[in-house]
Amino acid sequence: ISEKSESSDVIRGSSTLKRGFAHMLKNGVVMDVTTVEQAQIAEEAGAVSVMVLDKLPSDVRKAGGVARTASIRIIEDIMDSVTIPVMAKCRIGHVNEALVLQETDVDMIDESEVLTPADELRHIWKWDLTTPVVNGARSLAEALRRVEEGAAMIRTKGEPGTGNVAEAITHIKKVNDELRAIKSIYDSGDNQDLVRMSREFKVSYDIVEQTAKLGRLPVVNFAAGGIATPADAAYLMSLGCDGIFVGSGIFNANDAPERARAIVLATTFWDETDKVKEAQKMIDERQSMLGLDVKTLELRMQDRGGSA
Amino acid sequence: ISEKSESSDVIRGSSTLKRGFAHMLKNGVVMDVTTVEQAQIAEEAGAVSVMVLDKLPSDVRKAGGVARTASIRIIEDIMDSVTIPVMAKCRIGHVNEALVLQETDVDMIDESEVLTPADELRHIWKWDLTTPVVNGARSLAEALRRVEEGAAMIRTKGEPGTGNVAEAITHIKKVNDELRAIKSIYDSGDNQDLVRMSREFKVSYDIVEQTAKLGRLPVVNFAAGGIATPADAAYLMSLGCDGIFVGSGIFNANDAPERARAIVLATTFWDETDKVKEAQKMIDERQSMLGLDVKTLELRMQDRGGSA
Amino acid sequence: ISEKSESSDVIRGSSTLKRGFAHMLKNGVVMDVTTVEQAQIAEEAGAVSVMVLDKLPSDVRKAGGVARTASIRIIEDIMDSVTIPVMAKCRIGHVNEALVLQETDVDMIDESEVLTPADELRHIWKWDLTTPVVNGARSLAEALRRVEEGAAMIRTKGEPGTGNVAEAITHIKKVNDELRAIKSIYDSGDNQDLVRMSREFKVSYDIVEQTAKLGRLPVVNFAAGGIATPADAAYLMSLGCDGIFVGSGIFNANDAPERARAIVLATTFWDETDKVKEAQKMIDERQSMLGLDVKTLELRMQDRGGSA
Amino acid sequence: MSAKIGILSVQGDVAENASSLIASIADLNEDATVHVVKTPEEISQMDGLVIPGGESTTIGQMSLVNGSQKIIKQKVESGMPVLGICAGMILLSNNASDKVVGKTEQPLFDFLDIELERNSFGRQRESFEANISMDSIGISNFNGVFIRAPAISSAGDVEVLAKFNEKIVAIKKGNIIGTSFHPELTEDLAVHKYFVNLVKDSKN
Amino acid sequence: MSAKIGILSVQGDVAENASSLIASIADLNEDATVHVVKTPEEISQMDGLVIPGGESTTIGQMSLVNGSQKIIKQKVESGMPVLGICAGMILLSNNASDKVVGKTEQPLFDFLDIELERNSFGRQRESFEANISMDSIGISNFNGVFIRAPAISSAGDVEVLAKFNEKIVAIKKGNIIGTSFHPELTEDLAVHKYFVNLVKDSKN
Amino acid sequence: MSAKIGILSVQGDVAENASSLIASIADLNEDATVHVVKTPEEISQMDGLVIPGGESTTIGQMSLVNGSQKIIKQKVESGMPVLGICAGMILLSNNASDKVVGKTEQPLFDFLDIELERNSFGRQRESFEANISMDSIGISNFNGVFIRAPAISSAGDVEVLAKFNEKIVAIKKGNIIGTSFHPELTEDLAVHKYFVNLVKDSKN
Repeated sequence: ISEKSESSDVIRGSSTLKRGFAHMLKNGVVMDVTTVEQAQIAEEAGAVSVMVLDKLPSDVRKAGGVARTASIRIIEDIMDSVTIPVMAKCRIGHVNEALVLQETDVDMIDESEVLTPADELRHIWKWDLTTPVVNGARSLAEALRRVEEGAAMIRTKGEPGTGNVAEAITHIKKVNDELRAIKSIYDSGDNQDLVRMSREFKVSYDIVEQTAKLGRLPVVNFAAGGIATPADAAYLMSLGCDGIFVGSGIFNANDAPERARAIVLATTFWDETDKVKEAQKMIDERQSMLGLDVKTLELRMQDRGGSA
Repeated sequence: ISEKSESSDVIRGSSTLKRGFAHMLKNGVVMDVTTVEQAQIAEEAGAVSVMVLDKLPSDVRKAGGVARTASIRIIEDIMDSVTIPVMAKCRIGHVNEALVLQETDVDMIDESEVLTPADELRHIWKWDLTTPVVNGARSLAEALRRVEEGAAMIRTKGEPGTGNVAEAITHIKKVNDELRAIKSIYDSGDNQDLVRMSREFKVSYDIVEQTAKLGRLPVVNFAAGGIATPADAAYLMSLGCDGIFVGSGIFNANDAPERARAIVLATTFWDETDKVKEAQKMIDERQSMLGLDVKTLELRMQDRGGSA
Repeated sequence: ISEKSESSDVIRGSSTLKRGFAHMLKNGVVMDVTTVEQAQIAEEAGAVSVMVLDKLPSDVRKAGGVARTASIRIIEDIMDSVTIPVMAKCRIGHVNEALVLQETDVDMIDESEVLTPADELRHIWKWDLTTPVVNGARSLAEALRRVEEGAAMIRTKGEPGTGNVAEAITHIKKVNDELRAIKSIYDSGDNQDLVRMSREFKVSYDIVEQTAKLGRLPVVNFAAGGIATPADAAYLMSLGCDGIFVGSGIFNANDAPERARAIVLATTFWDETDKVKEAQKMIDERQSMLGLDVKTLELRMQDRGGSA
Repeated sequence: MSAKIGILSVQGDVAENASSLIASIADLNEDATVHVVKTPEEISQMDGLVIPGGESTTIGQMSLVNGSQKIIKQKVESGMPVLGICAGMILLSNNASDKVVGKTEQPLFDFLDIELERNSFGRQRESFEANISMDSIGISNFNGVFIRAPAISSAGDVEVLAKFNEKIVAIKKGNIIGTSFHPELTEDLAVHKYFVNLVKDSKN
Repeated sequence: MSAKIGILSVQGDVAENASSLIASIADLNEDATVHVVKTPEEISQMDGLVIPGGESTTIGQMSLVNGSQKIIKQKVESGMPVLGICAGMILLSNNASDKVVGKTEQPLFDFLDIELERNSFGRQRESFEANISMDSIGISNFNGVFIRAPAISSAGDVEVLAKFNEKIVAIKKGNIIGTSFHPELTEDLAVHKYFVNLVKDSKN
Repeated sequence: MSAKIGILSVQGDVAENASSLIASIADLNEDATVHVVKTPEEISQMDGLVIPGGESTTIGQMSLVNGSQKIIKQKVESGMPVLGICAGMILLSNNASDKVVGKTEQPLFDFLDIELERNSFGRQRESFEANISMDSIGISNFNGVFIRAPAISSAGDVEVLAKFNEKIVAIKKGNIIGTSFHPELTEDLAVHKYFVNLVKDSKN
C-alpha cells in the first residue's frame, strides 16, 4: 500500500467494488479451461473471462476421488497469458484455499460444488475477503443465503458435466417464480406471509423485503451447468440470465474453437435470431459431447452443501 | 382521539409505549380470573394485573369440544371493577378476535395456546395493533420469532392447567442455555457459526446479533404454566424470569386468597429465603390443586402453533 | 544409571519432562517415513520430527490383514541418520510393544488407530512409561480420557490415508466447540451442569474443572489425518492447532521433497497468507495423491478404540 | 467522599433508572455511585432515592410489609432528596382516585397534598409520547413518555414544573420531585442530571 | 428537437449508465432521450454515444463482427461526442499494452494517440475508490471508482483532465472524453451531466 | 520509556517464555512489555531477545528464509542482550556435532566459539531434572530441566556460569547468555529476572 496524494484516503474491497466487477462481465461468456492454450482459445473466441480447473467437470465425474483447487502455478501462467479476468474454484468452506487464491490475485473466486467440500455445514464468510466470490444456487432461497454471507455474484448450479441443459432451465425458472411470488406478496402488503416466506428461505426478513422491492436478485446472476449448444445459451439469456458459464460443453466437444466462438456470438446477439442461427450452423450435432440423462445419475453434485 | 396543544404532535402505539407498558409489570404477578369477585381478590393480594377467561385452563382441559374467546359482556364488567390492568386471550391466528378485543379496550392481549387455534401456520402480525400483545415460548427460537412479529412481551409456555412446574423450569433453562450459546459465539467473533444459528432459529441475522450483544431477550420475559406454590415462584425468579403468570394454580386451590398473597410475597422477596419460607408457610399442601403428570397427558397444549 | 555429582538426586519421566518434550514441537510438522532416505528428506524439509512405519497409512488400507509395529532395525537406522526426534507407532493396548519401543530409545510413542488393535477395551496406562506417548482424539471427551491415562500429547484422528482433510476439520471444530461450552459453564459458576458434562465425557470432575479454567487442552494438540496441501495445513493452524502430522499426504505424492518443504513453510507462516501462497505454489495439484471420499469408506479407522 | 444514590427495587422498572443514572454521572463526571436497595438497612445509607415506575398499589404494600416505608419517611423528613416517577409520584401524594373506579384506599406516603387522578389520560391504548418543557429548571422540549399516566387535578402549595393540556404533570416541593411521565425511557438525561446535582447540593 | 444519446450495448454494464444518464437529464431538466444501441442502424441515428465499462477485447470483436465499428468511426469523425469509460477508453486509443502480458493486438478504434497501460493499478484486488478533481471542467473531488483501471503513460496532443498519483486517468480531445474510472458506479452525476451538455452543444 | 523484550516465535515453546517474562516483570515491578516477534520489522524494534527451546535446525532455516537472521546478527553486534535456550544456544554457537550422527552443517549464528555436543545426555529418555548453581550471578540451587540437552565440550573465551557432571551447561559472553536447560519450564524465575535487569542496564 504505497500512495502519495494530496489529502484523502482510498477504500478497497467494498461491496461496490466487488459487485462492480461482476457488472463488467454482463452479457459475457465465462469458459472452463485447464491449460494456457485453452485459455487463449477462449480469449480469441471472445470470452469475457476464464475459469481455471485441473480437470473439466465431466472428467471430475469420471475420476471420482477428492478434487481440490487447481495448481497455483498453472493459474499464474494463465494470468500471464491472457488479458481477460481469471477465476478459480475453491472447496466449499475451505477458508484458506480462498485466502491463497486471494493472495494469488485472481479476479474472482468460485466457492464451487464441483470440488469435494471441506465443510458442508458452513460456507465461507465472504465479507472478510477483498476478492469477490461467486456461488451456485438452485433456488432463490439458496441465492439469498449466499448473498447474506457476502457473495458478489450468483450462478445456477445446473448439473455440471452432463451436457444436458434441462436442470439449468429448471433452476432459473424456479428462481424467477420465487422472485415473482415474493414480489406479489410484497405488493399486496401482507406481512404475515412475507415473514412466513423468509422463514421458509431461512434468511432475514429485510433482505426478502428489498429483493421483493427490487424485483430481481440484488447481484448479477449467470446461468451454468450442462450448456452445450448456442441455442442453449441464447435460450438462457432470454430467460433473464445476465451471462453464461460453459463447463465441459466446449472443450469436451471435438470442434472446440468454433463451438466457443458460436456460443459467444449466440450470447451476445441472443435477441437476433438470424445470428443465433448462424452461430448454430457453426456446430455439428454429431460432434457435441454425448450427454447424460439426469434421471439416472449417481453423483448429484448439485446436492452438495445444499442443506446449509 | 381528541387533543388540544400548542404545535407538535403526539405518537401512539410505538414499540416504546408497548414495551414500556411491560416494563411496568416487572417483578409482579399476573393472575387468571373468570369472575368479578376473583378479580378483586387478585387486586387485594397485590397482583399487578388480571387475565380474563370463561373457563380456567384445567377446566378447559376437562370439557373438550371447541374453546373460543370469552363472552364480551363479562370482560367489560371486570374492567369496571378493578384499577389494575386487564388482559384477555384470543385464538392463535384469529385476527378478528384480536380486533374485537382491541375494540373492547383491554390493556394487553394474550395470543394463547390455551384456546382452540384458528390457524396454526400463521400467527397474527402484531405491528398493526395499537394494544400490546404477549406470546408464549418454549425456546429462544420461538421467542425471537414472536418478537419479530411484534410481540411486546414473552412468557414460557409450560404446560397450562397441570399445576406441575417441571415444564416451565425446562423451558426457562433451555432459553438460558441458548442465550449463553449465542453470546459466547458472538464474543469469539465467529460469524460463520452465528449465521448458522440464525438459520436454525429461522429468524433474521440482525436480531440474533443484537440479542447476543445484549446477552438477554430484547423484551420482558415472564414465567408461566403449572406454577402452584410460592417456592415455585421464588425458584423461577432465581432462574432469571422478570415476573410470574399464575393460571389455575390459585383459584383451583381451596385457600385462594392466602395462596394469592403468598405467591406475591415470594415473587417480591425471592432472594430472601426467610421471607420465602414465611410465604410458603401461608399455604396448606392439602389444599393445592391436584396436578397432572405431564408424561401421561393426551392434549399437549404446548404443541399448538409450535411449527410456526 | 551412573551419575557422579555433589549432593542431590535427579528425576526422570516426570510429566514436566514428557509434556515438556511436546512443547518443543510446537508450530512444527511431523512426517510419516518408511525409509532412511525419506527421513533425511523430511529433516531437510524442516520437519521437527519423523514417525516411522513399515507401510504408509493409505497402503495399510490397501493391504488389509494385521498391521504391527515397524521393524526395530529400521527404526534404529533412522535414529542414527537424523538429528531430529524420532517417533514410532504401537498397537492400541499392546503394552509390550510400547516397552520395546521405549527400550529402543525412541523419543515418543504413538498409540495409534492405524495399526490393528490388540485390545480395544483398554488403552495402555501410560503413567508407567518414561517415554512420552501421543494419542488420537475425535472429541474433547476422547482427548481428556487419554490425558487421564497419562498421554503427554494429543492429535486429531481425522481419517488416515484418505488425503481428505474434511474429517480433521470436523474433529478440531468439535473439540473447540466443547471447550467453549465447558468454559462458559464454568464462568457462570453452575456446578450442576459442569458435573453433568463430566459424566457425558466419562472423565473425572477435576480435570474438567481445570480444562475449563485453562480454556484449552492441558497438553499440546496437533492436527492429523488427511492433510495433503499447504492450504490444509495453514487452515488447521488457524483453527488453533499447535502443529501438524502429515501421513501419506507427502510421500504418496509424486513431488515429495517440495511438498514437504511447502507444508513446513505453510505451517510456520500460517498467518502470513502471501507466504502460504508461495508454499501453495510449490506443489502441483496433479501430483497430489488421489484421495478417498469418506462417505464411502469400508474401514473407518477412526472408530477403533472409540468406545474406550 | 462520593454520594450514594439509591433506587427502590420492590417492584417496577429498576434497571432502566440505574443505567440512566450511571450515564448521567458519567456525563457530569461526578463522584457518585448507584445502588439497588430494598431492605431498610440498605435504604438508611442513601443520600438520594428514586422511586421507579410500576404498580403503586403493589409498591405500597410490599414496602409496608418489609418496613422500608418507615425508613423512607424519616429520611425524607430529614431532607434526603427523592424523585418519584408515575407510581412513585402517586405514592408521594396523600390521596388518589381512579377515573373509572373512583376512590381508592391504598397505602400512601402522603408528603404532597395534591389531588391526583389515576389513568387520567385513559387506558394503555391512550398512552403517548409528547414534547414538554420545564423552563423553571432550564429544560426545554423534553420528550415525555406518558404510560397510563396519572394527572394532578389540583395542587396545594407546590411548585408546578410542567403542564400538558392544562394538566399538571410535574411538580417540585423542597427536595421532592414528582413526574407523571417516564424520564428513564428516553435517551435524554436532563431530568436525571438535575437530580444528581440536587443530591450533590444537599449533601454538602 | 430532442437529442438522442446512445449506449453501446455489445457487452458490459449498460444498465448502470442508462440509469445515470436518465438521472442526469432529469436533473438538468433537458430534452433528451437515452437509447440502448447495438446494430449499425441504431447507432447511425445517435447524437451522442457512451461506450461502457467491460471487456475491451470482447467489445472490439463483437462490434467488428456486426459492423458497428465502421459506423462509429464515421460518426465520430463527423463530430459526434463520445464518452469512453475504461474499456471504452482503451478502444478509443491507438495502442494498448498490458502490465504483465506486454503488447496486445486487439482491434482498436485508434482515435487518441495515447500510450496506455492496461491493469496499471494491478488486478482486481488493487481496485479502489478515491477522490479526484477535474478542475478544468469544474468538477472537484469526484469519487472515482477504479476497477482494473488502465492508465495513460504518455499522452500525445490531448488535454489532460485528471491525474492520480502522477498517472493520467481522464482526457479530452475535441468531443471525445476518456476516463479510466467508472462514473456510473457512484451516486455523483457530475461527469454525465457534463457529457449531456456537450451533446447539446454539438447538436446545435 | 518502557523496554521491549521480544521472543523469537518461528518455532518452539514461545508461550511458556512469555508467561515467565511477564511474571518476572510483575515481580520486579519494572516497566517493560513482552512481544512475540517473527518478522524482521518486529525484531528491529526490540531491546532484548529470547530465543526459545525447540528444533534448532528448523529455527535456523525458517529464520534464514524470512530474513530475520540478518537482523538478529546486526542487533546482537550492536549490543542487544540475547538469551539462548537449548536450541537457542546451539544457534548462537559456531559449530555443532551430534553424539551419534557426527558433524551437522545446519545454519548457525556463530557468535560463541564453543564446541558443543548435541543430545550429549542421550535422547529423550535420559532427560532429567536436577539442581544446579550459578554462583557467579548469585543464583543458588536452581531446578534445571534438561531435555535432549546439548553440552559444551570445550569453550573458547567465554565465562562459564554452570557445570553439571563436569559438563558446561550455561555460559555468558558480554550480553549473550546461553543455557542448555529450560528455565521457562519451572516455577523459579531467577534466570528471567536476571535477564530483565540485563536488558534494563543495556538500555540506558
